[in-house]
Amino acid sequence: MMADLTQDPKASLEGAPVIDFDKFKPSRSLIASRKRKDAIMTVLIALAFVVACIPLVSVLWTTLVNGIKRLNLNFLSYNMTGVVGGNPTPSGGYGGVLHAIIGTLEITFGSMVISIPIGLMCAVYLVEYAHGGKLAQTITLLVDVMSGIPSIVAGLFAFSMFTIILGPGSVNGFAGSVALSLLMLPTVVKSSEEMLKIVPGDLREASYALGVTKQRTITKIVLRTALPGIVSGCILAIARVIGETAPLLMTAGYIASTNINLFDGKMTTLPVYVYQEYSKLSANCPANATAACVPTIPMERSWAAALVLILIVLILNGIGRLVAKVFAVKAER
Amino acid sequence: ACGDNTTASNSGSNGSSSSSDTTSSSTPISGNFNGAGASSQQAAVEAWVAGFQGTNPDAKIAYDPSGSGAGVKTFLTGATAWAGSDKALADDEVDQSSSVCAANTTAFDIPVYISPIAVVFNLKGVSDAGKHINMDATTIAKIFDGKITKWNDKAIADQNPDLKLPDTAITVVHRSDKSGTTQNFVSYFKDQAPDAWTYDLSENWPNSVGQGAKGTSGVVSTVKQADGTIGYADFSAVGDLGTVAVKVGDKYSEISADGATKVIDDSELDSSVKGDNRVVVKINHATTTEGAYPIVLVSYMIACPQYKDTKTAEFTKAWLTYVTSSDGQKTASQAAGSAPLPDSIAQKDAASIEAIKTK
Amino acid sequence: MGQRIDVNHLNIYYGNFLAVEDVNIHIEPNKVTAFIGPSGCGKSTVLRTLDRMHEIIPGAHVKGEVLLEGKNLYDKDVDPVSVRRDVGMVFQRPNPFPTMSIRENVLAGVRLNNRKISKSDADDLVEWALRGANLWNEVKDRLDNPGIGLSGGQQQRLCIARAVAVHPQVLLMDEPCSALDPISTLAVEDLIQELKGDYTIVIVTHNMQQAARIADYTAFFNLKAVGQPGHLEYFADTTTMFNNPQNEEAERYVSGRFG
Amino acid sequence: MGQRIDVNHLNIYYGNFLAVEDVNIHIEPNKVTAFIGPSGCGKSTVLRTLDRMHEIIPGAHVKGEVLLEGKNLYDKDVDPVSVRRDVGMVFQRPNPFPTMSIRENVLAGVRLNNRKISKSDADDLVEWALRGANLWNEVKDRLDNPGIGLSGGQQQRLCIARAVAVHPQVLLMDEPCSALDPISTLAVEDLIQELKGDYTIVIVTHNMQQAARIADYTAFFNLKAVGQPGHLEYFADTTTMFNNPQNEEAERYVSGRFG
Amino acid sequence: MSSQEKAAMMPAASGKTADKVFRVIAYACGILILVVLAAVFLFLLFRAWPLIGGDQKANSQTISDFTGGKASSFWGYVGPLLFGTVLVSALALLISFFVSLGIALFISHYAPKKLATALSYVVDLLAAIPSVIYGLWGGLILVPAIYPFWNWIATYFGWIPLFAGPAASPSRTVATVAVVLAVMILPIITSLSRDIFLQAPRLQQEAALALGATKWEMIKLAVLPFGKSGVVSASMLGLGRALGETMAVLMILSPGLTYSFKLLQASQNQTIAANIAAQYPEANDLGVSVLIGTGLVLFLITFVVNYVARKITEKKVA
Ligand SMILES: Nc1ncnc2c1ncn2[C@@H]1O[C@H](COP(=O)(O)OP(=O)(O)OP(=O)(O)O)[C@@H](O)[C@H]1O
Ligand SMILES: Nc1ncnc2c1ncn2[C@@H]1O[C@H](COP(=O)(O)OP(=O)(O)OP(=O)(O)O)[C@@H](O)[C@H]1O
Ligand SMILES: [Mg+2]
Ligand SMILES: [Mg+2]
Ligand SMILES: O=P([O-])([O-])[O-]
Repeated sequence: MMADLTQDPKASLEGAPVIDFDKFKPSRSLIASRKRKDAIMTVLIALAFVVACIPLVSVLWTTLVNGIKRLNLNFLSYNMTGVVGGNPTPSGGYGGVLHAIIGTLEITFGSMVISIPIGLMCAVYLVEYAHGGKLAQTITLLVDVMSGIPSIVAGLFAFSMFTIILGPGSVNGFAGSVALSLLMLPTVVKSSEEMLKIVPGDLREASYALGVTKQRTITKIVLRTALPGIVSGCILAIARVIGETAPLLMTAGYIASTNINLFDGKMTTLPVYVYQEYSKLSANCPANATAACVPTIPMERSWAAALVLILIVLILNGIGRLVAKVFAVKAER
Repeated sequence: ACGDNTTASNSGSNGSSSSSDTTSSSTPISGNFNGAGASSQQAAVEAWVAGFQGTNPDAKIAYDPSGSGAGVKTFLTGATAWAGSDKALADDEVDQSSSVCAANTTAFDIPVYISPIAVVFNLKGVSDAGKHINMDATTIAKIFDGKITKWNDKAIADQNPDLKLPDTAITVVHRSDKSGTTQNFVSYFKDQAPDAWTYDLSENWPNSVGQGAKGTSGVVSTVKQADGTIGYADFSAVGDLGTVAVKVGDKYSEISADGATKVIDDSELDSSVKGDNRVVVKINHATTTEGAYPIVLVSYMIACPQYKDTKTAEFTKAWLTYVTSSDGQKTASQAAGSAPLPDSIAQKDAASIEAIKTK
Repeated sequence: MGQRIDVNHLNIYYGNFLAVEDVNIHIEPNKVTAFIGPSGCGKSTVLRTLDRMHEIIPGAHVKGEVLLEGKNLYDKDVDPVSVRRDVGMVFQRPNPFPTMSIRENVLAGVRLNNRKISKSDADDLVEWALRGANLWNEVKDRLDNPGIGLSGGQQQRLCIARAVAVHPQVLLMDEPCSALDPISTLAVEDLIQELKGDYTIVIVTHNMQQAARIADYTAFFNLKAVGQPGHLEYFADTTTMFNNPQNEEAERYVSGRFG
Repeated sequence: MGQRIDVNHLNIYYGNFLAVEDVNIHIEPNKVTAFIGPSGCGKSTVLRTLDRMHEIIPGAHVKGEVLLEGKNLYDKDVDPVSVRRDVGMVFQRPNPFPTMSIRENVLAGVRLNNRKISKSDADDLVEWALRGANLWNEVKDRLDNPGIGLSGGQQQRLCIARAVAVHPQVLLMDEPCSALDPISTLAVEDLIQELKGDYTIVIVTHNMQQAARIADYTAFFNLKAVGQPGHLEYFADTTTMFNNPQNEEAERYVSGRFG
Repeated sequence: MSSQEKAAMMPAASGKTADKVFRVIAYACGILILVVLAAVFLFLLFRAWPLIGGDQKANSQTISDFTGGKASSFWGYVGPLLFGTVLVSALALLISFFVSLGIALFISHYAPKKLATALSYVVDLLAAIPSVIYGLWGGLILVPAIYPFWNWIATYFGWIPLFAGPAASPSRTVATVAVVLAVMILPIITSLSRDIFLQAPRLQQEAALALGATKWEMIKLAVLPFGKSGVVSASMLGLGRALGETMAVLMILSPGLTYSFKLLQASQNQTIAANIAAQYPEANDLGVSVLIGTGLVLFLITFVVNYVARKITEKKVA
């Protein structure tokens, strides 16, 4: 049902070449091969998904199955002081992660406080003030580069900085916050930048046209409109660093008891706790020990803490979504 | 503080501290005290802290198992009261310590934790049957140097006439990180099989044979993961893996805490070390004492004879006293499977601890 | 030559939402048929069912028949991909492929169908299509420049050339001029007049004069209220529609525009 | 009451590119002046110089004078922020603030400027502005609903209300109806007719009938070629412009539109 | 009209100062980024200085102590580490790149909407799984599980030098680590690519379909070209993550210090980051300097990789 070869050349086609459309007609085999290719790609793409699911599901499943065993209220409400070998503590548990949860939250909060305002304002600079000048290009480039800084280098940096400035041996939660904020910063800048960019220029103009100053336009219109996106970006940035281990081993150290002072003394975080318990691998039970002594308890604690960490990330995500929803741009038409 | 497990008078259901006469201080210690260092001591220190707090409930003690090197480094900055280390202080570290210890005194180290290092293996039909393999130092050294590659090698088979050894390839598993365990392990070869082991003594594994794994936990889990593996690890981490019985004199000696105590008891102190009050053991790998197990890790605590702060001095003295007491040693052996200090060493330790000035 | 389209009892859904109800329309070959009506009445929606573009929206589906020269497009054995080859479409906003040159843009559809085209055949085809779209003289010297470098009106004509190059029987256009300035609009309108010799053309427009200027037939769609399905209110030849509509709603709409 | 605008020898630049050349125009108070012309001739650009919105674009600047009741807007001591308070602007696409309710949108100009306003004053202002924008009856029961929940035409009128609420002397509109359907367009056109009692209105449109319908004066901008600066070709009262233009280009453009 | 007029005409609080202050803060924060990066570089350089300006004999002593005598110069030490780092990360990227694109396309263009939303959520969540957990999982679950597969590869593809056997058992090898890293960076690349694919202009996609393109052809015509530079930078982010990954490598890889491509054999390569973590706890002052020196090299490498990638994407866009 295709081409008609005998058509009248019309005015505008004067001088146009006469086309034999049969030449361009798809051959039957080509149509079939295109269909086949399409089907193959569909299968491959679905397959990629399935293949990727195997390890990812396995990771989650392993953590869940191994972690659930020791995850209980006692585990969440005690720290590791007074835990000896595989023996139960007086409270009937086997030690817990309270100190690590507190440490994780404080250190992460510390890094948020550092990197979110700076990152956000940097994004404001890039989008609202710089207009792609030389400096802005350099900054954008360096932010990209910064997002590639290995976490261990961030740890080394914070460690070097604190030992150089505060003297050797200074280990505290805040040094950990500094290391983490270095890792968060580029994510915050990039995601905020993206979010600010998609705020329609219309809105800025509408605001300027009402005689509103630039600062108020930015804070009250642009940032407000971008808020849900900025929040999710920040949550993503937090999730990125909350599981960091190596830099915190260097900067915040490990302690069995609860330390609530971010600026003084060592602080345990959940990933470090997971790692420490993994390093113990097993606990000793003396020959005459009762059944209450569990030699495998460190690995069990390790998995349980890993599960707690995932749950915290989950909760954070939930909060982020909630906040984003509350501040979301009101229903579309 | 928040979330502490009530630091009970004893360390669990079958805890042991019958009396606390050994900690002679009449007034209980209070305050916050920090230590850092060898991860090998971690389990023992946790038990000691619990035990110590039984009599000194107001003392808050934190130990960061950051590693011997980091522990000594931190100690030398004055940030910690003591350090745990798998090896004795080096000369320059002794020199540096005078800036941390008061009145130009220098730090000293005393053995507090002795643990046998097991040569663990995983071999179908042998280790899962709960059997040991007998080996002499040369055989072990050759295996770990990649010179013996099959489990049914003649050198092994000759020493184990009762075992049916399979034709499985040997996979050596060693520590990949810098480790005191490694150094203590290979120093056994250097003494007992110098021809088979020609590498320099180091905390890093010297050859590229087999596989490396991070930490004792890494070695143990790697050994567990495949058939035909052999590695070395702290006795407490062995679990249900097979262990090699090591030739001592004419017999093969299975690993045991007592065996480790025996070899230390049979060892001399290194009198050539720099500085005062130091108790450094030269492990006598050549011991022929019946039942002795010669591959041991001796781990030290490092402290100052004088501190700038009296409270720290009081604490350190009481702490070390408790740690080296028979009570403390018993607690550790229950919690960490370590070998109690032989009396000879405990006495030397006590003398050094006595030198800590608290006034 | 253009083909005839017959739409019978067509109900169009977005998920469960019935967007357009019971459309019956007969579109003559080689004529221009315009769809007009207030916003949201379903003009675009109906248009997109004519080449099965509707169903690419998740959940979107239809009930009823669309016959192209008697063959139901929605028969089970019909491949939507081949339908779209026979029925070309031009969109509201010009959408050349930004990574391609002008030449490549024109050839994009053809290359899908036949990968081995000789250079001279391709050159001929590009010239033919661009001449057909009234763009040849403006761009013949810079065929290798990127398509998005053109002005809006030129881009829209490029899109028409791209659609024409696969030699469809029917050409659907959804408000092809609404993003264009008057001069470009004129160029496109002229082009439509010329193209109808070869194609059946259906055009959606919210510009009633445009419909009056270029269409042979006009379909007026309407909807009773927002949220209600749209429907075809009145269909007539263009002169009747604008001068003497036999439908009250249509009259109000058509005259309101000029009011 | 509206204010008079006099533009003298205005050259408008984007960076080094002279976009519009030597504009001289006198805009009468309380009248509607329409800007027409082909795409790219600089209608929007000129319009945006009238409230110093032009200079928001990096590198954009002007040479020449714009006198608002005799006072040059481009004098050194004039704060552009306050100019924009006196000269309101409505854009092509309705752009209510998406995070705000209808009420908040109307009050945005007041609130964003940190001015304190009592609740009852605010209520009065909202009602007054919405009535002025011919929207009050449609939305009075749902003032706390989001502004973007309205239809396109309603949104555009909301934007007009928002502009009116800061009580400007002049109202600039850049193609305010081009994104709207005909019915909404009519509503906005009616509104413009009513507003001119209070404001001086300048409107850009590419729809010549619209200009013919609503404007008192019409300015025809043109450009010689793409890349050349645009200029004001012809300025006249609307009747003259559309029926009897004294300028050849203008005549061609105006009649071409209807051609 | 008077009350409205009043409201409208009330003098506005002058926003000029606020405007200026805000602007200065924004500028300062922008510049701070430069300062921070410079600070990272300088502090690392300062701490690594003994390596450059210090006693070279002590340095080589420290290094040969680190390596059990296998290397004694800094470059002899960093060289193989650098090689290992790049090898492992490049492999990880290679594995995860296509899979990530597949999943991203699956979510953006193939999966039904509900499934896609759920998947997006899961992917975002997976991107946040801490690396220790991947380390635990990799070291304890994957290593024994994957051995038969590697063994099969080594048996049948051993003639390819990369897969030269015998496959190490347990598989604490570069290949296994690359798989784990690939799994780790997969969610990151997926999530960013998905965002970009979702932004691919509908118009062009419809244009392609309207020309009679199949779905895959449509993706090739209108989605992939649009997403190209975004996908490249997503991959670079993934690569950066892989280059710097510490714990997972530390807990899984059996390290070695050779320039070797034998992916299935143990003790061939080590990465800089894992090496720092392995040596740091037991290192003395000079040792720490050496390690920080290697960290500085890693920093410079990630810098260069990102810089180059960035320049490439810039050119493509232009
Ligand atoms: N993707 C979609 N999903 C759900 N509903 C849709 C979608 N697109 C359109 N609709 C609905 O279908 C109806 C018809 O819309 P359509 O876009 O066809 O109208 P139209 O007449 O083309 O309007 P306009 O002149 O604004 O283009 C409207 O109610 C609209 O809300
Ligand atoms: N932001 C900008 N940067 C640089 N040049 C611009 C910018 N905006 C417009 N121009 C140029 O200024 C000239 C006038 O553009 P303007 O948008 O004012 O025209 P217009 O008459 O409003 O056209 P339209 O009818 O398409 O809106 C054009 O040549 C255009 O390319
Ligand atoms: Mg439409
Ligand atoms: Mg304009
Ligand atoms: O205690 P280690 O030195 O063997 O880690």
